[in-house]
Amino acid sequence: MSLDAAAVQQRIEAKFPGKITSAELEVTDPFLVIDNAAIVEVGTFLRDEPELAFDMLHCHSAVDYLELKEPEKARIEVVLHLTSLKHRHWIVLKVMLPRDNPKTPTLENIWPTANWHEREAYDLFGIEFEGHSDLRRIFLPEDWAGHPLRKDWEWPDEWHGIAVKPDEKFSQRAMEGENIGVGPFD
Amino acid sequence: MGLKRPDLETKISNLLSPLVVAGAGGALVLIALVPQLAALIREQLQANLSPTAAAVAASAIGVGATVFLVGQLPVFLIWFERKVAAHIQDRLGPMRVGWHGVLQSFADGIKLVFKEDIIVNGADRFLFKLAPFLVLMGAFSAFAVLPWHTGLVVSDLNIGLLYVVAITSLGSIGLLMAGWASNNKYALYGGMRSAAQMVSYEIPTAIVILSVVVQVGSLNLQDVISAQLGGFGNFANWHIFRLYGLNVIGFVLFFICGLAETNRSPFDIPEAESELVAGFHTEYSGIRFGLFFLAEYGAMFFVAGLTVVLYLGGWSGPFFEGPLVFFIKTLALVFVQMWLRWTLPRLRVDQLMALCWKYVIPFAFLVLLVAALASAGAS
Amino acid sequence: MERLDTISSLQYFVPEIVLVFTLMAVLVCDLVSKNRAPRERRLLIVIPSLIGLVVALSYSLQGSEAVSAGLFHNMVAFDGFGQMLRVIFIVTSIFVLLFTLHSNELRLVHHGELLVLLLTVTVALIWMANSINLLMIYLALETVSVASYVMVGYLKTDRLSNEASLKYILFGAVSTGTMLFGLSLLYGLTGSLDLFEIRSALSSQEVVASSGPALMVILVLVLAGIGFKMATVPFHFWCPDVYTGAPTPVTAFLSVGPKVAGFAVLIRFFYGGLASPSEDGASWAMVGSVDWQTMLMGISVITMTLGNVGALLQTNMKRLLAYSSIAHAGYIMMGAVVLSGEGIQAMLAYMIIYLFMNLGAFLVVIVVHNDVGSFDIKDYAGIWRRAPLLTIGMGILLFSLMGIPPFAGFLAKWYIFSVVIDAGLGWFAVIGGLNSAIGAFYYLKILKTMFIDGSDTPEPSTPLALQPLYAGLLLVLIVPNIIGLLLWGYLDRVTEFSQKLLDAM
Amino acid sequence: METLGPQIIFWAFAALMLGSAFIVVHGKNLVRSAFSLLATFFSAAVFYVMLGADFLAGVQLLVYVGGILTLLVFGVMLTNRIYNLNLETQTFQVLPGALVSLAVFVILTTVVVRTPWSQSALIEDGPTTPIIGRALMTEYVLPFEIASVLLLVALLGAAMLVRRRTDL
Amino acid sequence: MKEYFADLFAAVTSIAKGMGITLAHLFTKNETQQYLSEENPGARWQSVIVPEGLLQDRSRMRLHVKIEDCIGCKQCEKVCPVDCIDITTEKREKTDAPIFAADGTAVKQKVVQFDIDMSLCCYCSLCVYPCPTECIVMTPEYEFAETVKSEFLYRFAKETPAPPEPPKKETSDPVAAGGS
Amino acid sequence: MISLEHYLIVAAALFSLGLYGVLTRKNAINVLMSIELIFNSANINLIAFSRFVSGDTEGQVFALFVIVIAACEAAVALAIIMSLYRILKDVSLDEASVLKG
Amino acid sequence: MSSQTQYKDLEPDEAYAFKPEDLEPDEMILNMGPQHPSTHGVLRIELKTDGEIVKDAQPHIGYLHRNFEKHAENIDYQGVIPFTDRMDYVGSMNNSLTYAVAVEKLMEIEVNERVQSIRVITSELQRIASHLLALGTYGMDIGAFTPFLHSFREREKILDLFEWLCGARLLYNYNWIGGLSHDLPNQWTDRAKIFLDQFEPVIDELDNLLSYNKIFTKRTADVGIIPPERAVGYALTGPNLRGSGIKWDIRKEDPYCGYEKYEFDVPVGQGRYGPIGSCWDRYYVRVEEMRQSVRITRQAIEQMPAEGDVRETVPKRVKPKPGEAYGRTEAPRGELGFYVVSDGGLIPYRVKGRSPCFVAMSIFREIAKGEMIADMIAIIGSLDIVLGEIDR
Repeated sequence: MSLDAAAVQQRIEAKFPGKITSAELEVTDPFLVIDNAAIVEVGTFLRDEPELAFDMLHCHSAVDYLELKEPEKARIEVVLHLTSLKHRHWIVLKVMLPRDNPKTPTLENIWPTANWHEREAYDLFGIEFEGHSDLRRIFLPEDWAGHPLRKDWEWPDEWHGIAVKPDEKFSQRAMEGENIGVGPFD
Repeated sequence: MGLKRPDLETKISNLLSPLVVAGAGGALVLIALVPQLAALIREQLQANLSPTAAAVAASAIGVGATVFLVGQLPVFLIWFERKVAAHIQDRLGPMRVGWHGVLQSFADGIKLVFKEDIIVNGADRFLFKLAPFLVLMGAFSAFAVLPWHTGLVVSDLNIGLLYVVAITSLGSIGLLMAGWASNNKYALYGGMRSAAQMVSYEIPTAIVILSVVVQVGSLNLQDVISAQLGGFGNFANWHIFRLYGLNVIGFVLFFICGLAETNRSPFDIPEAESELVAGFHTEYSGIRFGLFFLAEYGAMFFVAGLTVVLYLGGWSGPFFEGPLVFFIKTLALVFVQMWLRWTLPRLRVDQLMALCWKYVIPFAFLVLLVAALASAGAS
Repeated sequence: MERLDTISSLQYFVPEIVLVFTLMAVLVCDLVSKNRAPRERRLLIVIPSLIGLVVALSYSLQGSEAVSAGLFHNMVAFDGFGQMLRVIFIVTSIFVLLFTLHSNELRLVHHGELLVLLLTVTVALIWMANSINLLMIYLALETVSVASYVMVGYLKTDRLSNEASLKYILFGAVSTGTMLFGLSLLYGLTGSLDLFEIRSALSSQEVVASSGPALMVILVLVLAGIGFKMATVPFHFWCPDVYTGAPTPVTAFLSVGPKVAGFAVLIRFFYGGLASPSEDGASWAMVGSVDWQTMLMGISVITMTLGNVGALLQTNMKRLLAYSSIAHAGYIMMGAVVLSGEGIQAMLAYMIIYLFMNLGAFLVVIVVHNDVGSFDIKDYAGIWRRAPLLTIGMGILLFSLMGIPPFAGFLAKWYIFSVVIDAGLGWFAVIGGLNSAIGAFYYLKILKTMFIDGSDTPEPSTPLALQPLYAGLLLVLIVPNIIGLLLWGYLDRVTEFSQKLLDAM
Repeated sequence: METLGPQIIFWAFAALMLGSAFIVVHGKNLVRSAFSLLATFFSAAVFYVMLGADFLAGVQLLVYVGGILTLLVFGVMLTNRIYNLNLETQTFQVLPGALVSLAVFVILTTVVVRTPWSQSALIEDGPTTPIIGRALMTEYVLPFEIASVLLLVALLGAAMLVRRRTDL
Repeated sequence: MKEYFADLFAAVTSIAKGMGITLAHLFTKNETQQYLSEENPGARWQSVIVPEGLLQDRSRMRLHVKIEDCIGCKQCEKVCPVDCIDITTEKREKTDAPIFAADGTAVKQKVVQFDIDMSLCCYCSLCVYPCPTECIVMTPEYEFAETVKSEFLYRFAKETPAPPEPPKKETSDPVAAGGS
Repeated sequence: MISLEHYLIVAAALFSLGLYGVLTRKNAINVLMSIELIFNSANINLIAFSRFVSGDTEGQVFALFVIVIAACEAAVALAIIMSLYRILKDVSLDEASVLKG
Repeated sequence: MSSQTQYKDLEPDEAYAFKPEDLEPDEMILNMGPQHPSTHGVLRIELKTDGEIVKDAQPHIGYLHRNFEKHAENIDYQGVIPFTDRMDYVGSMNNSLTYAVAVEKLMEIEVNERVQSIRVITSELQRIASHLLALGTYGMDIGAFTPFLHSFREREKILDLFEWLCGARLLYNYNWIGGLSHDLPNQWTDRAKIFLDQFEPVIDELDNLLSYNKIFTKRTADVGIIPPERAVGYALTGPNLRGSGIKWDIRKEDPYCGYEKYEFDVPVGQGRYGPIGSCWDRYYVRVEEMRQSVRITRQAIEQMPAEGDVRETVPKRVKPKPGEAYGRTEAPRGELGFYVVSDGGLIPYRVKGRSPCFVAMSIFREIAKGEMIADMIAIIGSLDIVLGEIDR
């Protein structure tokens, strides 16, 4: 008994009126935008309600909208792709966060898989997940500067003496006579 | 296009490989003729020297010959194992150095000798250097009692089998030492595992050996073989065919214990490369690593040889007898060891112990019990 | 003494065999009952061990009259002395087994193991007390030691217990190693391991002439091992620590079993190997060229003095009892120096009475600890108001330990002092008497704490929790102390048995 | 020649034994102490061989080297974590201890030298295994059985003590 | 007890089965080939599945530029995901003689630099498709290991026409080459 | 010729070294090793006497039992040390000092 | 620009999750990886061990992190495909297919049937190759070296087919947005059929050599058990989820490339040698999947239209209208998804790769506790991770 996005929206509205701030049902992947404060309750409801039973959070992404032209629309979206193995339907939820100091409650108590996904989002976007059990960087070194997937992130010059910025092209360096050797014979 | 083949190496290997093949053939002939040679040498010595000096010289020659043979064997066995492994896996194996790679082990040996000998920081340098020799000593000194033919043994100890069980424990101390001295946790784990494994498998080994000792009534390896001589076709008296077929179980158990004592697959947990990187020799390189290798293959050959002595009649055989028969039987068992290694996965530590305590030891006791009853009934 | 071979020895060996089979049975019971409820499991373990002990006890009480034999090719002796000791060990073991059942200290997780160890120590004590071969002495002594090391360390999460065990094993191993070295030299001197052959070798004139220093060294070395078991000075260091750290039932056992066995070995070794009996068998004369009598006398004096003086300073009950047991070892040793059958009888009597009073005292310690949770003497304050009967019982036990006349302890001391005086060592008895007087101080201190201290606190007192089993045991242990005089009849039996010992030697 | 060989062996192994024993008792590094016990045990085994006790030599190697030493090394390694490599143990009472043991040595040596040991018999060199085996089954059958009880109890006790804390 | 022996039986049979398989393989034909041997001189992999000679038809190994065909459109430079192509062009003077690529396209730009850094190349072959004159191609040549990283800089732009094969740079000295 | 006294003196030296270790070492395992030295010295004595004095294998049998006992004692001692180590995280004898005699 | 160097200097032990001073006396920290023979790449696992028992395990990833997603924000849509190839470098065909499917969904492109069939054939062959690698290395982790080379022998044949098809052996860049880079060569399907015919008995041989081997089952059957509800909670997909007994396969649930046309079964873990969801179950699901892949490939070859232009629907320039799409396929390691956001430009605004291995690795800590060190290897191997995909 699969449900489409509209049906899901209806059920959430019935339970938590006003918590869906907007919804887009006509696009390729219909999505619902949930109020940041209510995401934990909505998530728990979505997982536990037998009709919905979204037991798998199969994708958790974040998108940074810099929106240079309209700064008031600048935001970070957290996008949750939920699937129900039981009913074989799926839904996309979004949470809008401010670009500066984005904070959202953690979902790891609802879907344990969110643990690492949220660490990833923290690492690459700087979103702070409140109540997360182990919010550390996951890919980058602990002391990396900034969050690279932010649109306004800039390369640091170096990291512990290692040049990390994309240098001028290798061919130019080679042309300037630098012997960029590898291996034991240099 | 394409790279030029290295000419000099080709020439050298073309030159040397016939020599090596011929040498191997010559060695086989030599092994076959060893009893006659030994008699000849003994005669000469006794004629020309005082009795004490003759005895000393004879044992020196025996030690020298054994050390030479045992030193060369691993070189051959390593090549042999690589070829067996390769063909089991549908590969070619070493092909470059010499005819079908017969010189590969020599090349590797030369490489190991000239490789930089790295001792890691924080290692206990003295013990680090000592350990390979201890392991090698444990493996090679056992050969002293391995009889090749009547009277053809370096040291004819009357506690031969006890000596064998005792001296192999030197190896486990060496492995522990290597593991500890490396200042590496993986090495430590490897050393610990090997010691635990060797200590627990010494029990069934001793029991199985005891079952043979009970049947023979002697700890001397010569006596063990002479008890198996004669009979139909000169092989019906082999221990493996006796004791109502229960000795087959004993044979299998001893073979299993031998695998475990030499840390061979499927009991190679001390150097389990997928778990412990390389176990106790993780930090070893160069010739010290080579010594571990020599010790492993020496121990393999020795365990196979001991199995032949205990169960397969030593040098006796249906048509021929002598050192060559012994050598070929042993090689066959070594092949089985290799064959097993390239077939089976590795056991886990607790399963290894469970196998020892739940399966091997009860059956070993069964064999011992029956052997004791049978020999009590006979006497 | 008749030398028996293996098969004919077995009939005299029934209690030991019963005990060995019991311990194996308990081990198996423990293993098969792994998954049962704790209570059921405990029954499965305790009942077979009790049955085994009782059967062994009944066999040893029967005794085969008028036989004195060297069993198993002169490995262990079978005689009256040995049978008496058998009874002592088995009775101690039964008491201690019952002590373990309700002690709060033992959490009874590895109860099966504990009982197996207890049974092993019991049977090994019997072997030790009866050994007449150097190899047997050493082997049995080590068996007792190894098992009791583990028993001391039974509380493996408890730091004190572990430390006590470590101390015990290190001291024990060193002193037994030293003893072993001495034994090896003795073997070299005489060429034999058999005590009687050693005696005859030492009696020969040439050895006596030449082996003085060697024998002296040997005796010093050997005394290290025996002294360790008896806890006599200077091998007593472990004693207070181990007694304090070990679980109290184990302490009670250690204070009786190994100590008694140590004295038995002392008698077997010195009387059997280093002295020759007179014609009538009532006294002995030393062989060899070393005056070991003086040596033992010195040890005895120092031991009792140090034990009593040490006990004066203690605030911990177990520690105090440990020092008290050291002092008692000194008293018992007085019987060993007189070189007569009387002396041995007095020792035996002392040991039997000591069994009752010491076990009783430790049982009170267990009972108090179960309720109060402390071994500190301070915490015994006000026991009188909470459990008057228990306090009175403790009073009786302490008076008995002191050696105050109506109680059995007096009897034991009187007997041993009179034997010493008879042997013409009056000054020795005087030292013993002085020591008893010192001892009275600390026993009285405990009594004072129990009766007087804390009685003026206004709080209403709750009665002390006393398990019925322990109450019964306490009764059984106290009664012989009161009716000590009645024991005279039993002491005759002791005399009778020890007469056989004299025959044997 | 006939006497020189044994003498060389004796003195060499006596030196090895005492030297390694000195490292055992006075070494700074605990693991090295444990491993130098190997040399001590090994030279003791050599002595046994020289004394005609070949079976005992085998047992010495088997039990001491294969069992006790392995156990000791295990103990050292388990109680000293590998990243805590500083195994140096402070010694105390070195001087009194040295004096006492020196005194003991002097006394023992004097006694040993002065005492006329009755060197009556020399056993024949030959396999001792059957003799010892027979002795164990006849004269020494009771010690043999007691030893088995001892082994059982030691095994049981050691296993009980080292079992995990969680089950208590 | 039954389980015990069932386990034993399963162990023995399964091990025996496995050993049978390995023994059989000991005597089957080898699947690997000797790299660079007499039987296989070109070091070409002889596939057992793919018919002989067809395997390398579309091989994407080393890049090669037929520089005389290049019209300097920089399509390949733009499409390269790893930026390993570096092209500099100069407008040809009107006065110069008209040049035509092989397919007849007029060459309007003078390619003064056409560098490919093969150490960066990801062998995706995306540069090959947009090339209007098919002058940049991937060859089946795969043995071009070097010991110095700068040797991987392939410079195709030449004042003089480059020799057709091999497309290796003339000099190993990049400074000298850069001067041209 | 190597005589009985040679062996006895070596054994005495070994015994003294063991005693020295027992008296001076703090680490429990080290003390245990010293005790093993004492046992070994006694064994050398026993075997030497067995050959030179008694002329039978009595001493060897004794030595055999000593080896067995030493093994038992080492096992139990190490078990106790391990158990204590879990509590103390250290095996030096000074640490084990709650019980002060 | 030089302002962003404000990294702080870490203490050396800050790189450890477990601190030496917190350890119990028996415990030890064992650092497994990043250079270790069986962490399948540069994975580092910190183990808190008590002897051979693992008390706790903390995986550290990121050693292979290249920030594929940042790359993707700087290259045009087509240029992303070589990067997707490098995510799961042993299943590249499926990666580029997934990305292509996602962008096609965004651009609403329908590819023709021939392209679909070829995509099915290549992705199923890739699945077989990937599983062969997974199973072979798993055998090697457990200690059997021979199955590894036997499975590599078969894998080489598939790689030969792919090289013949598109010129590369590992990183194909074969699936394009809206089509394929090359059509099938002549005889390709015949040769593929030959391969399939000889491959099926090889699976049985592998079973007898490894899967049913007593030692192997003992090593794997009681180890690393993932109960079904945990598997779902951790969003495991692919063989890892099916090993726990849950029938869930994107090819069935959300068919793409015309998978609905083919008949095949979804194998799930049966708990044949131990509890359900053990390492052996996950392993054996892969073996069964190879059989199903052979079946699918056969059908796809049969049903493939003989004619058709594989670049028929390839857009001249890939410039989707603003919007977002999540495309997913069943990759060898589970559900691979790409969440593509377009702002209407020539380069993607955001590409998020949902990698199955990343998710699978996140459950590791939970199932590793209480197992032995040797089991760590078994668990990592049975999760079949590829670090290129975890770290992206």
